[in-house]
Amino acid sequence: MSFLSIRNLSVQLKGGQRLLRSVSLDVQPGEVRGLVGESGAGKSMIGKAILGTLPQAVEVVSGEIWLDGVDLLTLPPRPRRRRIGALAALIPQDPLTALNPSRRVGPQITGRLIDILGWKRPEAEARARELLAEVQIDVVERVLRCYPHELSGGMRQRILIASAFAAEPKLIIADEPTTALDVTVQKQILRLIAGMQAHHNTALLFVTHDLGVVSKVCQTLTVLYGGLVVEEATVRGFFNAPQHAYSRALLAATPKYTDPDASLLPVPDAVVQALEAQVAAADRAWHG
Amino acid sequence: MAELYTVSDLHLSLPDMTRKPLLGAAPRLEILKGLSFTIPSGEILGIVGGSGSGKSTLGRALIRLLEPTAGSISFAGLDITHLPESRLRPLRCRFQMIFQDPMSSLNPRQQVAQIIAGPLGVQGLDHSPARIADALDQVGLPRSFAQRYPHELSGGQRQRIGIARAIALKPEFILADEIVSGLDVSSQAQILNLLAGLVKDLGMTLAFISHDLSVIRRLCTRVLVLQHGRIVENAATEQVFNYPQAEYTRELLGSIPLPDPDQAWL
Amino acid sequence: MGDGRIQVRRSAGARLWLSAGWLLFVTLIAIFAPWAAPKDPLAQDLFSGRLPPFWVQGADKTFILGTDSLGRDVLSRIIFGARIALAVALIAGTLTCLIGATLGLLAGFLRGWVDVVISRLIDIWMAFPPVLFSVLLIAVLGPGLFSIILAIVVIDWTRFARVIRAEAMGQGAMDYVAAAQVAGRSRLGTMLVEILPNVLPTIVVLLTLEMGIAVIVEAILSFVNLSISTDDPTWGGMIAEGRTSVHQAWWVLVFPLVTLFLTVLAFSQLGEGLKDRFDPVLR
Amino acid sequence: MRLIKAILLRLVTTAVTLFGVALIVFFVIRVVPGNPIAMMLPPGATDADVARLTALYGLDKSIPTQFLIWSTGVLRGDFGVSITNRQPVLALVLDHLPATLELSALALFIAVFLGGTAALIGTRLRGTRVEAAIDVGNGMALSVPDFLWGLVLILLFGVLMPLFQISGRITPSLTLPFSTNFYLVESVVRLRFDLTRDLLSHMIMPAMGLAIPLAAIISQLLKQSLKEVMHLDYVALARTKGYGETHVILREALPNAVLPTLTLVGVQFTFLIGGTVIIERLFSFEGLGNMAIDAVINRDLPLIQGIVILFAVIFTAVNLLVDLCYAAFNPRLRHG
Repeated sequence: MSFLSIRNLSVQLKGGQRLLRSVSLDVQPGEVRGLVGESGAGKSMIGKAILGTLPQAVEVVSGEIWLDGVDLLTLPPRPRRRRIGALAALIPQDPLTALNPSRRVGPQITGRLIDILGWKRPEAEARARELLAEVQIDVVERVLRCYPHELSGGMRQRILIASAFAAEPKLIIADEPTTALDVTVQKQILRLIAGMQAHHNTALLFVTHDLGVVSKVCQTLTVLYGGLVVEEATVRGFFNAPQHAYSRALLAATPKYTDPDASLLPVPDAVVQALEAQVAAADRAWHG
Repeated sequence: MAELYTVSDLHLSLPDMTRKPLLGAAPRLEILKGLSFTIPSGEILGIVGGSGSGKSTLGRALIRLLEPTAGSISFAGLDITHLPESRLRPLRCRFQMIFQDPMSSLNPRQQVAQIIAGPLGVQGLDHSPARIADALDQVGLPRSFAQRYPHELSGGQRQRIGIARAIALKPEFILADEIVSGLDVSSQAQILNLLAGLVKDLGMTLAFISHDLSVIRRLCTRVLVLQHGRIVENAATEQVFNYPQAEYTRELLGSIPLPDPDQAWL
Repeated sequence: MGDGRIQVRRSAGARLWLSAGWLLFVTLIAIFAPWAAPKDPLAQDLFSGRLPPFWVQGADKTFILGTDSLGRDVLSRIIFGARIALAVALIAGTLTCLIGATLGLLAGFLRGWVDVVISRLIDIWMAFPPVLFSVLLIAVLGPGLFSIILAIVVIDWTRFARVIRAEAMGQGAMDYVAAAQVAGRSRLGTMLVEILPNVLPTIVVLLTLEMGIAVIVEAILSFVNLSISTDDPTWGGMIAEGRTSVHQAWWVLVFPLVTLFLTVLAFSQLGEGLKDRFDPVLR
Repeated sequence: MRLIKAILLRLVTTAVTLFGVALIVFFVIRVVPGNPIAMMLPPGATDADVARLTALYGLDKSIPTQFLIWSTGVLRGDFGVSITNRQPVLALVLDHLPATLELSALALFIAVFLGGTAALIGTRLRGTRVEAAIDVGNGMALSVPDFLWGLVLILLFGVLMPLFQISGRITPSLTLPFSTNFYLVESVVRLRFDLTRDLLSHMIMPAMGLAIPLAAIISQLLKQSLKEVMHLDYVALARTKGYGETHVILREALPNAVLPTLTLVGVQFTFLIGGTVIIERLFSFEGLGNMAIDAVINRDLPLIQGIVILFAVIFTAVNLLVDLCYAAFNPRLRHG
C-alpha cells in the first residue's frame, strides 16, 4: 500500500460550500508529487487536512486519510497529533511568519524532538547542529541562539527546512515554500529541498501554482480544479502530452521567456464551463 | 522617436524609520543610486529586479509619488523633478499608474462607477455614466459592474478596474507596478493581453515593473535590469534575453524554472 | 456563505432593532412627557413618602413605581428625566463627535506639525482624570444643561480624536490614497472623499457610544449634586437619592438605574448594529 | 544606550505633559468668572475678611504671577496649604493615596485575571457556545461604565444578597495597628488576616465595579490578538509537530499576543484609576478621589491643584512603566 493514501476526501466550510470534492490521492515512499492548481482549487486544503491544521470554519465531511497504514481520521485527537508529528512535517509558505518571533531558533528546531518524541536535550541539540550544517548554514552556534527577526528570509527558510527534516519524517508537505522568495533565492532553496529529499528518501507533497517549479522538483503531479482531481500524471508525461483540456490550457497560459512569440492564451471559456459542470455534477451526486 | 522621459543621475533616499534615533532625523537609506535612462514615446519598458532592487521606488519617482533627492526627471520636455504638488496636479492626467494590490488601491467603500469617475471628475473631464460604461467596455467588464464594490469582484476583475481607472484619463504614460503578481496564470494571461492590446490601440507608453522575466519578455520592447538601486543592464528585449551582458542578468535568467522537465536546472 | 455568518447577521439585526426600539420608546416618552407621566414629577407629598411599587404590600396603586422620600412619583420623574438625558446625549454626543473626529482626521491624515500639536494636546488631556475634570468644570461653570454639555465635550473629544487619528493613519497608508494623488486630487479632497467614508463606520460606532457615555456623565454629575438644579428630575439625581436610602426604599434606586442601564446599553448596541447593517464592506 | 535615550526622551515629554496639565487646571480654576474666596467663606463674611484671605492665599496677585509662585513651590515639593483642612496639600494627598492605590491595584488584578481567563477560554473553545457567551458578556461589560456596575453591585451584593460592605474602607469600630496607610498590605504583612478580611469585604465591590469594564477590554483585545496570531504559520507549524491545542495557545500564541494587548491595557488602566474618583464617592471609600470631589465642592483650590497633578503623575508613570515592560518583553527591542 502507498505510504500516504487519501480516499474520497471531502472537505467543506461548516454548513456551506464544499472545498474538496471526493479527492483520492496516493504518495509512495520517497515519491515527490506536485499538487497543482489555481487559487480556490483546494491544493492547500489537502495538505492541511493531512496535517490536521484545517481552519476552524472548515470540516472534513467524509473520506479516509491513510498514513503508514492507519486512517488518521479514525484516531482520537491526541494520538492523531502525535502520529502526524512523528511521521510527517510541513515546510510552510512564508518564512517570515513561520518562526515564532518570541523564541530563539534553537528550541524551535529541537522542540518536536524533545517534547513529542522524548529525545534527551543534548541529543536533540546535536541533531539540530547536524541539520543546520546540512542546509549549508555555517555559523551554526550563532544561528541557534538568534531570534528569527535577526535572520534573512532565505536563512529562515533554511531553518524551516532543517526543522522539517529533524525527526526523519516519512512525508513532508511543502506548501508553496518558495512563493515569497526572489527567483535567485528560490533556486537555492529548491535545490536544497530536492537534495535533502533525495538524501533522506522522504516522500514529498509539493503544493504550488508554478508549473515551472513542478517540472524541476517533482516526479508525479496531480492537477486540481474546484476541489476535483482533473489529471494525474508523471511529470514527463504531463509536460510532453497533457491529457485534460484544462491542463493544456494551464500550460498555454504560463509564460516562457525562451519562447517570446507564444502569445499567452487564457484558459478558454469552454474549458472552464466544462469544469464547472463537472463540479456541479459532483455536488449533485453528493447531495442526491 | 521622441523621448517621453529623460532620467539623469537619479538619486532617491528615504528616511529609515527602523533606525531612527530618538532625537533628530532618521538616517537616510539610499534606494536609487544614480540612474540614467530614457523612455522613448511608444515604448514598453520592462523594469526588472529582485526585492530591494528599487524598482518600485523608481516607478513611484517617475510619476512623482516620491520626490527625488538628486538628479532630474523630465517628462515630455518638462522638468518635473521637484515640481510642487499643486503644479503637478494639472499634469497628472498625462501619467497614470496601475497598482500591484487592487484590494488596497481601490477604495473599499466606493462603487466601481465612483472609482473610475473620481479621477475624471478631478481632472474636469467627462465622467457621465456613459463614459464609465465605455471604460468598462474597454477592459471587457459588463456595464452592470458599475454598481459593485471592490470586495464583490475577483482578483482579475479588480485589476481590470485598476486598468480602466488609469486609461480613462487617456494618459500618455502608464506605470504598471507588479500588476499580475497576485493573480493566477489564467487571469494573468488575460490581464497581460488586455494591457498589451490597449497600449497598442491607444498609442501609450508603458513602464512595466515585474520580478518575472517571462512576463517581461512577452510584453516589453526594452528591459531595464536593476540591482541594489543601480542599473546593471539596459537593452532591447531580444538583446537582454539572447546575449545578457551583466552577471546579475545571467543569474536571473538562470534562476527561472521553465515548465519543461528536460531543461537541466537544479 | 456558511450558516454561521447568517446567524451572526440575524443576531446583529435583532440587536439593531431592539436597541433602536428602546431608544425610540424613550424618545417618544420624553417628547410627550407631560401626557405620558401619570403625576406631576415635582409634586411633593410628605404623607405618602417612600411608598413601594404597586405590587408590593402597602402600595398606593396610583404611584405605579412607588415614591421617593419626599413623596414624589418615581415613574413620572423617570419620564421627565428622560428629557434631560436625551438632550444631553444628542447635543453633547454630536458636538464631541464633530470636534474630536475632525481633529483626529486632520492629525492622522495630514501628519506633520498638525499631528504633533494635536497629539501633544491629547497626551495632556489623557493625563487628567476625566470625572474629576468634569466635576471641576461644572464647579467653575455653575450647574445647568449648557455647562454639562460643555464639560462632556471638553473631557471626551480625545476619545474620538485618538481612535480616528489611528484609523486615518492606517487608511492613509493604503494605495487608494496614492491613487487619488495620481489622479490629481487635493489633500483636503482626498481626506473628505477617500478617507472619511472609510472611517465613518468607526465614527458612527463611537458617536452612539458617546451618547451613552454622555447620559452617564450627566448622571454622575447629578450624583455628586452638581448637575441641574436639585429639583429637576434627572436619572442621576434619583440614583443619588436612591443610593442613600437603598436599605429603606430600593425602588428609588432600582427603576432609574434599570432605565439608565438599558439606555446606555441600547446606545452602544445601536452603533454596532448600524455598522453591521449599513457598511457596504460588511454587508 | 538606546533604552537610556528613550527614557530621557520620555521624561522630557512627560514634563511637558505635566506642565500642560498644571497650566490648564490652574487657569480653569481662576479664569472662569466667580470669586473662589467668596465661595470659600461662610455666609456673613465681611469684605475685609475676603480681602485678608485673598491676600493670604496670594490670590490678589496677577494670575501669571500666581502660577509662577505656585509652580516654583511645586518644584520644591511645596503644594501649598489646604483651605478647608489647614494642612499641607502634599501631606493630605499622600495620606489618601495608599487607599486609592490599593483599590486600583486590586481592581487591576481582578481585571487581568478575569479578562485573561475569559480570553484564553474563549480561544480554546472557539466556535462553541462558550465563546459566543464570552463575546456577549464582553459586549455588555464594555458598553456600561464602572459607575453603573458599582450601582448594580450595590443592589445585588449589598442589598439583595448582603455579602459585602457597601461603604467605607474598613469597619470604623476596629482598632488599627497600622503605621502606614497601606492597610491591605500591612494587614497581610502583620498576619492580621481578620483585618484583611474586613478590608477586602469593603474593597471587593468597588474594585469589581472598576474591574468589569477593564476585564472586558482585556478579554476582547487579548482574544482578538490571539485570533490574529493563531492564523500565523508558526502556530500551524507547531500543531503539525504534534503539540496539543492548549500548548499551542499558551506556549506559541500567548507570548506574542500579549504585547499588543499590553500597550492598550496601559491606557485603559489609567482610565480605571480615573474611575476611582466616582467609584470612591459611590462607596464612600476614603481615598484620593473622594477627597478630590470634596475639595471641588469646598472650592479648595490648592488641594484641587495638588490632586490633579498627582493623578497626572500617576497616569504618566503608568504609561512609562507599560512602555518599559513592552521593551523588556519584546525580543526585537531587546536584541536590536
